Amino acid sequence: MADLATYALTAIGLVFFVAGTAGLIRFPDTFSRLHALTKADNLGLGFIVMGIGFQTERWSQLAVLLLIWALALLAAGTVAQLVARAALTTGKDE
Amino acid sequence: MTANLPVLILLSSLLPAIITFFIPQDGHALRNSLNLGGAVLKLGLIIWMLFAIADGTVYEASFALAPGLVILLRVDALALLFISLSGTLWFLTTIYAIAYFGGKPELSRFFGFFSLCVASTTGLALSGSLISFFIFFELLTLSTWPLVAHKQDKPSLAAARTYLAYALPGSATLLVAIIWLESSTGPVLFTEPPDLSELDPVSLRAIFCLFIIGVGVKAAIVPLHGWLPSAMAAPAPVSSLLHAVAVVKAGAFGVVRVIYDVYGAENMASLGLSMPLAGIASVTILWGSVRALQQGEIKKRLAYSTVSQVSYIVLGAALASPLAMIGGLVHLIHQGLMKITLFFCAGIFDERAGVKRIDGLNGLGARMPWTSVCFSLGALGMIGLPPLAGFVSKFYLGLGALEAGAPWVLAVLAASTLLNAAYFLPLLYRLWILPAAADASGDERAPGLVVPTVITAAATIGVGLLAASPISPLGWARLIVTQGYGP
Amino acid sequence: MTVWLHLVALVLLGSLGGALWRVWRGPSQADRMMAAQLTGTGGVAVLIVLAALQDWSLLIVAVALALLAAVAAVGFAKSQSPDGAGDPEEIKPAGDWSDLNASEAGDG
Amino acid sequence: MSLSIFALTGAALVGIGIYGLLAQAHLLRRVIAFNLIGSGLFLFLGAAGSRGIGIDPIPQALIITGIVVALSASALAVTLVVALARATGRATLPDEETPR
Amino acid sequence: MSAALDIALCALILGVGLATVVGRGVFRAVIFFITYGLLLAIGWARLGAIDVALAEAAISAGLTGALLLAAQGRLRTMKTEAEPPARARLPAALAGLSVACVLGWAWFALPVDQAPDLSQVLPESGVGNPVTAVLLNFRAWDTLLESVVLLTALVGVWMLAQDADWDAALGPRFHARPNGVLANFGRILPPIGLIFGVYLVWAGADDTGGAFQGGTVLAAVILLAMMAGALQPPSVAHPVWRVGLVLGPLVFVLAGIAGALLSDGFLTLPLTIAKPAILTIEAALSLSIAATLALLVIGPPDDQGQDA
Amino acid sequence: MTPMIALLTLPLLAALATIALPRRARAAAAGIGAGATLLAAIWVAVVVWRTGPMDLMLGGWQPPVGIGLRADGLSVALGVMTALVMSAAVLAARFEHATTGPGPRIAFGIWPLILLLWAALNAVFVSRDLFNLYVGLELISLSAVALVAISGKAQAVAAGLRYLLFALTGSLLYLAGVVLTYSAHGMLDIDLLAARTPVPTDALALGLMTAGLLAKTALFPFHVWLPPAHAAAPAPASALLSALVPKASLLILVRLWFEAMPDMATAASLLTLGGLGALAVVWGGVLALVQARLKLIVAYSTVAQLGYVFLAFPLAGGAGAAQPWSAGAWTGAMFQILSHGLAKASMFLTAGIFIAAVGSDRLGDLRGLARALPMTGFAFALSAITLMGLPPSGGFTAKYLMMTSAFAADQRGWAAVLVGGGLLAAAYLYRPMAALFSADIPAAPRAVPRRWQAVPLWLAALAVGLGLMSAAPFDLLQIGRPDIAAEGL
Repeated sequence: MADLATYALTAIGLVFFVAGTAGLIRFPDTFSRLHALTKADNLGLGFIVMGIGFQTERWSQLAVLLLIWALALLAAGTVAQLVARAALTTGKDE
Repeated sequence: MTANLPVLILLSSLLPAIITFFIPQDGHALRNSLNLGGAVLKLGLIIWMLFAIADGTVYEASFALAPGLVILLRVDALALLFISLSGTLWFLTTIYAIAYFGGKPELSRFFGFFSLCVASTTGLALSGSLISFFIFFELLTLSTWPLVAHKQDKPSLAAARTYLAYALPGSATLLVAIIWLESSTGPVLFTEPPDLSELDPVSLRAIFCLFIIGVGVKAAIVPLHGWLPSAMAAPAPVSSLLHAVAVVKAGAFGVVRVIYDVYGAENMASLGLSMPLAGIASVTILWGSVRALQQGEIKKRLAYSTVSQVSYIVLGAALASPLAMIGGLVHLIHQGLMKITLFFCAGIFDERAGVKRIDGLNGLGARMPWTSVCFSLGALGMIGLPPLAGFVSKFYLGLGALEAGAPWVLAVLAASTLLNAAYFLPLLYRLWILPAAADASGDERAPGLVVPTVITAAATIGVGLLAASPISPLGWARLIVTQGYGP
Repeated sequence: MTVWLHLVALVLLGSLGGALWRVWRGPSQADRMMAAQLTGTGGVAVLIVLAALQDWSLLIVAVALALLAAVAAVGFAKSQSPDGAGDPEEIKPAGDWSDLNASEAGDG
Repeated sequence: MSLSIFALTGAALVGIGIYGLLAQAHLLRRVIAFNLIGSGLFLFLGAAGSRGIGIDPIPQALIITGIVVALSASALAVTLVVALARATGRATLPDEETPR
Repeated sequence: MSAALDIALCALILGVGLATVVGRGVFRAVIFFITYGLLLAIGWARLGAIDVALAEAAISAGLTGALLLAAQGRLRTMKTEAEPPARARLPAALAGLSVACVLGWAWFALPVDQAPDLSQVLPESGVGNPVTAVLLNFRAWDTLLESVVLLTALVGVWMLAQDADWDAALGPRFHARPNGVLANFGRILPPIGLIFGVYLVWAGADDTGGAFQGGTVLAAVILLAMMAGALQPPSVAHPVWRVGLVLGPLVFVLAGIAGALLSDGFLTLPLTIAKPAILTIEAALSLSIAATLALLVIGPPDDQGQDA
Repeated sequence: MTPMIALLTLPLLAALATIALPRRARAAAAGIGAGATLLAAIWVAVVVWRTGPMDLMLGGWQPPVGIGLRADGLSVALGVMTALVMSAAVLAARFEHATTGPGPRIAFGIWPLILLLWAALNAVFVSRDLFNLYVGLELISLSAVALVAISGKAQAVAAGLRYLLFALTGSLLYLAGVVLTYSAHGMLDIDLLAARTPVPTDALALGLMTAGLLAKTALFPFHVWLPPAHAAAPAPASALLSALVPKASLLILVRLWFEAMPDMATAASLLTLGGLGALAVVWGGVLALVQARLKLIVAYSTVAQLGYVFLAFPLAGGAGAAQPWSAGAWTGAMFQILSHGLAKASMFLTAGIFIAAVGSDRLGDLRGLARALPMTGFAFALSAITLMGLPPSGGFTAKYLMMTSAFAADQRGWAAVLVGGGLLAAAYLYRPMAALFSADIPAAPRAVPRRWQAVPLWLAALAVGLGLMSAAPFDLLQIGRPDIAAEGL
């Protein structure tokens, strides 16, 4: 049962990751790429975390997994904001 | 005491040298008494040792710097000969120099290096091994350089640079020779001739060449003499010291040491080194005289004369026969006395009459009789007029040449005598015969300058007149040769 | 399960590679920075998978990565501000450059 | 097998770093190249240290020390680059410095 | 499968490494280098060297990126002349290739594993984590010197300040929009990071972690707080910070001397007190490492833009 | 054991104190630390002299688990030389600061950097662990780079950066060798490694470490960083950089080739090292000859002077180690390290005094300065004598020993290098000497306190004294030297 959940959840996670990457590669401009990416990879990481969560041996490990996700979300949100703003002020590579 | 005496003799000039550096410029009394005191002390020690050596005491002191690098101070008869000369002339030159410089600047520096120079010469004389000889040889270079440069004007600095440019490669060559030799024979002590059988004749000849080049720079053997005439830019006391006692004599002394205490007369002959060196010495004798003829400046003429005269010593050593060697050794002393007299006089002419060039000497004999008489004595001695000092040397050299089977040397001696006369007699002619110029001036109210000059001039007569006495330089040279080397 | 997790990790690495392609291409600095950020998240994911595969203590590495994931981007944002020390939010997005100095002077 | 992969990767990273060091003139890139070389060496050492039955902790300790040392040197280097750029307007060193 | 994973990982590492050194663009190289550190951390994880992975992750994610990006930004604002193109590519490539080949040969020429057997001595070290045992006990002298290396680099960095700026606060004057995203982030994250860093130090004795890893995380947190404007960087003259910088090495040296006085020799830790002693040293060390690393990245005092 | 701990920790503690203490106490702390470390260095030397090499197993762990330190004759000789130079530099820096007022930044930084450098040098001198040596080398490099750049001038920053690049390259090459060595043997201790059977990778490891150390030692052709770096630093720092810093990497080279891996030394490799040394002597000398600034002349002279030391490799390394002359060649090279250290430090400190007096070190500006600063001029001349290798200085003893070995080993080419190098040194040092001692009256030089002038004079006198009293240092250097060949002298 737990293994099954892991298979499923990690698979979904992978889909999000791959989709996010595809968006990162395919989308035409910086902001749409940003958009695709933040959404996709945070969800992807979430599903991976949940999937692996079913494999944990101790509660503490699960807690750590959730902490990781929370931290990643916090970072991703902040970074997306900041980089997007920065992108407005600077142009292309010099 | 037997170990301490050589060290004491060394210290008698080394300590004053070091202390003098720290005496302020206006500390005349302290500086003068220190230097004179050192000189007197050294003379006293030398006299003491003279008597003790005659009793057969051996003086030896050594201390190791590193394995194989041992400073050995040892008094033998040859060392004593040289040391007596340098001790006596140091004393006289100090008196002369104090009078000469009066209140000129940088006196502490001058007298410091002056004493250091004498200390090096003393150490050189006392050295009992090749490596200690080298160390003092090099110290001598270093301590004379500031003396040559002392005036710090353009010619002096140029002369000092030339001096180093000759002396440093020279001593480097000497060092190579020493190390090459010692790498096969072990440390060379002058008391026991090294065993040269380890080395093949080609190497031995090569090493000998290096030795002669090394010491020959200081002995001003042609073509290594270039520094000496330009070094006359130095103050008169320095020139006196350089030409009579310290540098050129160190070189000549080195030649004697190498030939008699390292190679030995027999090896010289068997390796075929004797005649080539005698040939070079002869060339130097003639070349120096010819060049002296062409000089219009008194000191320059004297300088070339030194080039020529010092090679008498080399010639005597190179011929390697006992009589020639006596001639060479005695010339070591005699030339010193004569040449210092001449340079003292040249200094007095310059200081008291402002005369630097030969044409300024006209008629000075009447105005400056003492100096002129001394100068004449020195010049006649150089020419070899009996019974003055130079005659004795030339006489023995000639006999030695015959003994060594090299009669051609007589021709060299004759030619050299003629040339000597040719470049000295015109000076005497000017001094005594030609009338003085209208604006000529000059006086001798400088006892500090004149008295030492008179003493050395008197000595040139004395050593000639008393040549037969056992304590004369000639007697001493005889003793050295018969004791140490001769048949 | 082990094989699957290996596969997951492989795919995640592949996706990382895609993100790296964007880092290479750019074209804007923000693009590169953002793509690097994605590799960070992907790396955290890989580490989580590896933790299940190898050793649960690897989670602590993932925590460290997740915790510090934003530092580089914050540094980037700072370096993009005119004085290298500001905050992109201090500048009005549509604002023109002339009032930049004024806004900074107020904060300085 | 796996260890060899990592060791060879380490060796290749050293090579890549050397290329960067020689080919790139910009000093920041050279600093990065230094770090590549260092990390390549560490990877090699780490792989070598994992060959035994257990993992040898000594290489790990050495590597941690090495990483921190490399970071210190990089920080100093980067600050020097900034200082150089401030003073001369360049982030490269002239090819042959002829000091006067 | 496992090998495939390793090959893929190593391919990525190599690709990223290559991308940092080829092509134009300093910024791109810097960004690639940041991701390089991340991949390398995964590589260390694959090798089972968790402590190294942790150190690598913390340093590359937390410090190197900020350091290089800030420097790159400074160079840009100073209008440094354009990056020259790569030169002598072929010789450089050949040199790199040959070195790589030689090292590759060396790998296969190595004799079988010769690692010393530590199983006898590990129990005497007082800690359960073998890496910590090596760092803080067996090779404590290395570690002590290393903490001094950090301090030296910091003093060196400070020496690059301009004289006029010397009394100013270290680094640029960071500011952020009050209650903006950055400011908030700078308030939320540091407490978590603080706890995590302290945990790493404490857990390092028996588990993954240690003074360097903990110190690095703390440093990154301090750096973040400074960049977010939550914590003002001190000036050089700040006494508390200066004492903090030297505290770790000082405690270390004093503990070493105490070992010489009270026990068998310099840096000797008797088994009975080894663990508390190590923890004490680690605590002080991580504090100093955190302060030093953070200030290293912040840079010398720089009275913003006076010169730009 | 206690004196060794003191030697290692005192400079470290003093450095920490100078960082942590408030402004007023810093210089005092540095002074006290320097004095205490000097005493500790002498203490260690005395103990080693009396009782032989001293071992210190850190933490009580024997290698290969722990790190072993050993103070042998060479370590303590270098330790004492370093202590003397360091103390002189600290004094000179204090006097200089009292005269010139260096500004708060340098007044803060110079003390910890000097003391950290000192601590690192001491650590390297006694370490027997290859990786520990790496950390020590890095500590030396970083503090040295900081000292180069401390003046803040553009040229100094560029020189520091160039130096750092070379130093890092060297460190990495060395590290590569260490990595290979550990991978092959699982140990890093020099003595343990010496007992191991060589494996194929050892040659590569030794080659890499050697290349790295050569870059750090600035051996030709890796010397380009050294002159600008040493010339850019403030004088007391230059003294340390030139006199001490290259000696650390040189010492490790000596340890590697003579102690850790003597079997790996092939004739060709030894010849290469000696040949590079010879080229360094010539090239450094020639470049010193054409410089217009005193500090650059002195810095290029460092390149040349370090070259001599490498002549010991073909003379005493590899198969030559068993020969009777190897002791002479090896000891001569170590004498060169010691006497060059003292003389070169003295020379840079005199340069600092000249700069303080006239604000420049161009030869044209130094004309006639010896009249205004006779003590300093004399100090310069004395150290010049040592560098030229003229008797009775330490430099002469060094050259004499090496030259004797060269002839004994029938490798006379090296003797030619020694002689030619000495003459070149005379030539390039003559120019500053001639300028200093010329009759020109310098334009109102600033007064320099006599106590400051005395500092380089003492160092120069020590360099000469090393030649006059070379018997004791000679014996000291033999203590703990592996495989002492029968005294071949």
